[in-house]
Amino acid sequence: MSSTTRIRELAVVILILVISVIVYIGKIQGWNNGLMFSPAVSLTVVIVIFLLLLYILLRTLQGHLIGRRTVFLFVGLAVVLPFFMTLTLKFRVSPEVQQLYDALSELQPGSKVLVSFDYDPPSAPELQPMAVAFLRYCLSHDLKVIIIGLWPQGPQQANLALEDALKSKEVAAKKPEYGVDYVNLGFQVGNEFVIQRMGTDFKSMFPKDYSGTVYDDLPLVRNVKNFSNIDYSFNLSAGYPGTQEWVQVAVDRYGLKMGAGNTAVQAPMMYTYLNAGQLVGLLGGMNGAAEFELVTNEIGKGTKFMLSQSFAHMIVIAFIIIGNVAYFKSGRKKKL
Amino acid sequence: MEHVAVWIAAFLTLGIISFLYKDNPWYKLSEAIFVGISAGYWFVVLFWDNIYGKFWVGVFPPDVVDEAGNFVSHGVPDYALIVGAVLGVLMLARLLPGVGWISRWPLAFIVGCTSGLYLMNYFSSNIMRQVQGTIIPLFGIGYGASVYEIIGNIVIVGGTFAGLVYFFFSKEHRGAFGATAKVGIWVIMITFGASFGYTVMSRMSLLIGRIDFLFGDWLGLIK
Amino acid sequence: MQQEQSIAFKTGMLSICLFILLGLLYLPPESVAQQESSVPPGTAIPDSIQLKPPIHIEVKDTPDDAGGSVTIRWEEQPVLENAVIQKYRILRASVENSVPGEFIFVGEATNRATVFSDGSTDDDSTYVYKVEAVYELKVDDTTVVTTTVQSSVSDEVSSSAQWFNFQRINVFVGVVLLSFFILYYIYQAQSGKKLFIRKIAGLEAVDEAVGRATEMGKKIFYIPGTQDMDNVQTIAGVTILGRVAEIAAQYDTWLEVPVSRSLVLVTAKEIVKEAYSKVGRPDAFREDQVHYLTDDQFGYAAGIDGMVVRERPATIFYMGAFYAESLILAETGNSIGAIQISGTAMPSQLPFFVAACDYTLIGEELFAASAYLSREPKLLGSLKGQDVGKALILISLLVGTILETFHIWQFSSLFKVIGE
Amino acid sequence: MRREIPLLITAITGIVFVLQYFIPHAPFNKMNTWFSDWFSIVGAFAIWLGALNLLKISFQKIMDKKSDWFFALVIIISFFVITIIGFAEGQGFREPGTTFSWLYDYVYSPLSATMFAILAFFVASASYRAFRARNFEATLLLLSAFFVMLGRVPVGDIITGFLPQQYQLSQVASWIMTFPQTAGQRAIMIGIALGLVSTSLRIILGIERSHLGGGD
Repeated sequence: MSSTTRIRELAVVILILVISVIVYIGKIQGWNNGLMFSPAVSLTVVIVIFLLLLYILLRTLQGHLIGRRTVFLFVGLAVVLPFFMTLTLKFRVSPEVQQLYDALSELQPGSKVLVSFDYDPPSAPELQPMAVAFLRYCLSHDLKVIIIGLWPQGPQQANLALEDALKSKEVAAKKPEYGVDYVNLGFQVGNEFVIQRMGTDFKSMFPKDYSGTVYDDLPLVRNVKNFSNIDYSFNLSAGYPGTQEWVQVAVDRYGLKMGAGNTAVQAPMMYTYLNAGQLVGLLGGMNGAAEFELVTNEIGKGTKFMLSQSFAHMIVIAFIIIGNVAYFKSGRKKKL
Repeated sequence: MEHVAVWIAAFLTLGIISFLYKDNPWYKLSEAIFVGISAGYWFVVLFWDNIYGKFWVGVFPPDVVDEAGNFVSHGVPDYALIVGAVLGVLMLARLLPGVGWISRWPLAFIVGCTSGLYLMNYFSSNIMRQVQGTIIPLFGIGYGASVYEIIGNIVIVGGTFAGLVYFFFSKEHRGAFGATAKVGIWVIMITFGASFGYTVMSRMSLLIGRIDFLFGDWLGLIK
Repeated sequence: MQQEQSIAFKTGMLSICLFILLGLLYLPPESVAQQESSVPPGTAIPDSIQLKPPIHIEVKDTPDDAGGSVTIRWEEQPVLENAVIQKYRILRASVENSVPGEFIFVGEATNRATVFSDGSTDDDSTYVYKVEAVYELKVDDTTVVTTTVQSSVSDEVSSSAQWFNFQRINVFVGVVLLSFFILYYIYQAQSGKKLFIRKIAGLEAVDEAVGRATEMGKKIFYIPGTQDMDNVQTIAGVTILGRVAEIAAQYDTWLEVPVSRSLVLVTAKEIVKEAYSKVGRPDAFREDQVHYLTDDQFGYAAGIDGMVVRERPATIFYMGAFYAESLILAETGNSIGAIQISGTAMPSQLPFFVAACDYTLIGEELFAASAYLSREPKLLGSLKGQDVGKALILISLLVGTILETFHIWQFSSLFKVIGE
Repeated sequence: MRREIPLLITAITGIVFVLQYFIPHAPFNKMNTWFSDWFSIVGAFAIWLGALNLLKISFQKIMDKKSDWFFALVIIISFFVITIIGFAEGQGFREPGTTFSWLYDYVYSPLSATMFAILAFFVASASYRAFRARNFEATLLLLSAFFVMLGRVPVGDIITGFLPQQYQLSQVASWIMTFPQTAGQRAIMIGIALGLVSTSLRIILGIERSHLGGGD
């Protein structure tokens, strides 16, 4: 590598850091209150990106292929810029989200809902909005929430979600009480074995809750022996152990009624369980969260991020088209 | 401290992102920290949750106390857990020359457990229940299905059928059988497409989450 | 004969007596239904509201379980105009131990429920139950009072454990059938019968891929998934590793196996070592050929990424269980132009392997791969057995769909897994 | 003996897990509990092997002064930092406010989240370079991905806003997900399950034993 490139790269890194420091100081000092494009600027940005893509397409037609880094750059732009735009988009609720909502609204006040948090912070962007919306709905409709986690970090995520849910006006009006209206039983090791043993006895798996209170001292769960005392359950899952294990053990062995919120990666597989009636309702990825927010009338992060999501999808599709144009142009031979 | 924390997080985040440009020392540093920290993280978590929380507390249970902290009774130790610990220690025999073969015992135990569990779980949930779910009245119960549903039902039954035919290994894919297998791979390709679309969705959401951190929590540019 | 009758008579009389005795003990003299109300002083419950106790209380041992549980059922209550049922409370008394008439609260059910299972019984005791309906009464527009009505005492019941779960008899038959076919064909194959296995594209290419690495004088990477030995896909992965290692040893090509689980490390090392001895080159095996990176998914992916970019292997195999890291691995491998052969039974990761790798084993093909590569009778036989299972499923689908479409018989109930 | 005992252990544990599916009665319900506890404990011991291996390799790199020896040192240091802190802080190491949880929140969490997030870039680049309408199958894959990606975000319905509601992209995406996608997933799922069941059976019966090292 030539030394000039190295110097140039170093300069860019330093520049980025310097700008970051300035902006950060701005945040602390208070003169940086966030950035917001006016609708006109937003529209201009969209048009400029579109024109750039068109230019890339033209270049491709002339036989000049773009590299990975150009693709990376566009993905970055497509995700970052919409954060500052003032555009709102309408969307529709899909049947599986509606099914989850219907199942919830059929529950009588006082029904016990088991929520298993089986994810960690890396998947939080997708699952946290679901968790918040779901807890908010339960707590504001007198459904009793029992939280557990099969991932070590799950109960922590649950506490964060509870914090958010309790801030909502509807929930605050109900003044939910810990131990009576909701409990967090914490994490237990053992993956699907935990589910299996909960089928006979919850208490043996969760002798104490997250903060160390003994199981029998929690009025909500004192008389909850096993899955037969649960009216509905909801599993937030980012992998193994997750919805598949819950379906295999809790649903198919113990007849638990269950809905799921999954990362979009896992969601397609869950449609088979949905179709076979093993799952009642499914939220898939961030747009599942956004749809659930829509159907429960409470705007949250899911809805907020939908614009970036839309742009990102468009960019990916644009590059698939460009890639295929290049492929056909080159007589279907060239391997990029 | 809060400022240091958010800066460290941002520094490491950017370090990983810098790999997109090319492999570089910043990335290598972040990577090395990640490898070390993550190995150590699981090491600690498994120690406290499994070895201490499960084994130690199980064999030497604390006394049962009431809410005021008064002694109620001694905990009931579960000596069966010792077998688990013995198996675990045997696992470490791998480190000693000469007796390494003994670590096959715990391995055999683990493989046996999961084989037995998987056999039943997959048979009941992913075979029996799925077959049950696929056998449906094509025209609905009482012939009441709409055209949309009828087409959908036919696609589900036909698609599953053809897809399974593709996975036949002991028969050459020729003639009508081959044609069905061909339809099967088409259905599987549509599935992969949908799966791909969903994965794109998922990954973009995660990136959005990181951007929200960088421009929101760190730089405060997002309102 | 005579004697049997007399025993029956005696037992009958005895139980009637016992029953009467119990009735005297447990039925409070006032009435069958008691009204206990938490009415604030000064408000009277209007006479117009006639609250009815839950009726037809049925208790029985919860079937097909490990004991310790009793199921209580009751009939749905009629809807009243000014009274709404809030919930049901379930009360229990032990026949042997408790003070007569003392019922303890064991749990509650929501207002539309008609069943509750009490999972805290002792198999050695006998119990009786009462169901208490909790009503919310609307006295006038502003006052709402809560009152309860109890049912009569149920029959006696005790819980017990069963030796066979009859709800799962169909699963039992299914497992036995499938196992029989698999074992039968393994036996057939081992006794020398030739079994046909169709071509699997990805596996035809293994030799070629190893050969290319040899020509280029570069490494081969083998990634046996990111899951532990308890995952059957990992086992399939390390089985295939054995074959690949043999070929690599023959060609004298450097095979490197970075793993993310300690148990996989142990197993893979053994397998590679064994493969090298098998082809007569035990000296060529080096301990650090198989090495551990980290248990963490992305720590592992990052580590492999770095290795791939720096060492530029000619061929990369991915065989086993993968999650999100599949794409990072396959795309990085693709970018350095390595030949990539992948196989996984993770449906969500397959699209990326299909797109970014040269050959991909889809789902069940991964399990078939070890049979195909080794041509071992036991593996070929079980593959054939699986196919018979598949054939049965296909026939069931056809027959079942026809029967159900024309409402002849609900065939799918044969495959029902739990009683609902 | 070296081979027989492991095979026997596998067979017994496997058969117990199969039987406990059908037999709710003791001692089978209890065995299940034991085995699952032992399982977690063995797993926790096993990570010692991995950690020691990682340390050994990193030490070797430093000793041999390989080019990346500095980063190997970083691996060792970060491993020890988090481990020592984790052990020193006792059982409550995960509670908010501990140094361990600080490391988790500000070092481990951002690193793993970002590793996850850069997949977004790779997914785009993989789409650009690998998703080609090479043949009919690949074209089907592309089209289905196309409809699902557009139909699952608001943009899809905006583009097809001129069509009647039931033909708009969100509906098309829903249709693909509910019907052909489900059928394909199900076929794959049943196939995989058959493979798993037969592999498990072979393992339990000792027919498949390569996981114990070596062929036969």
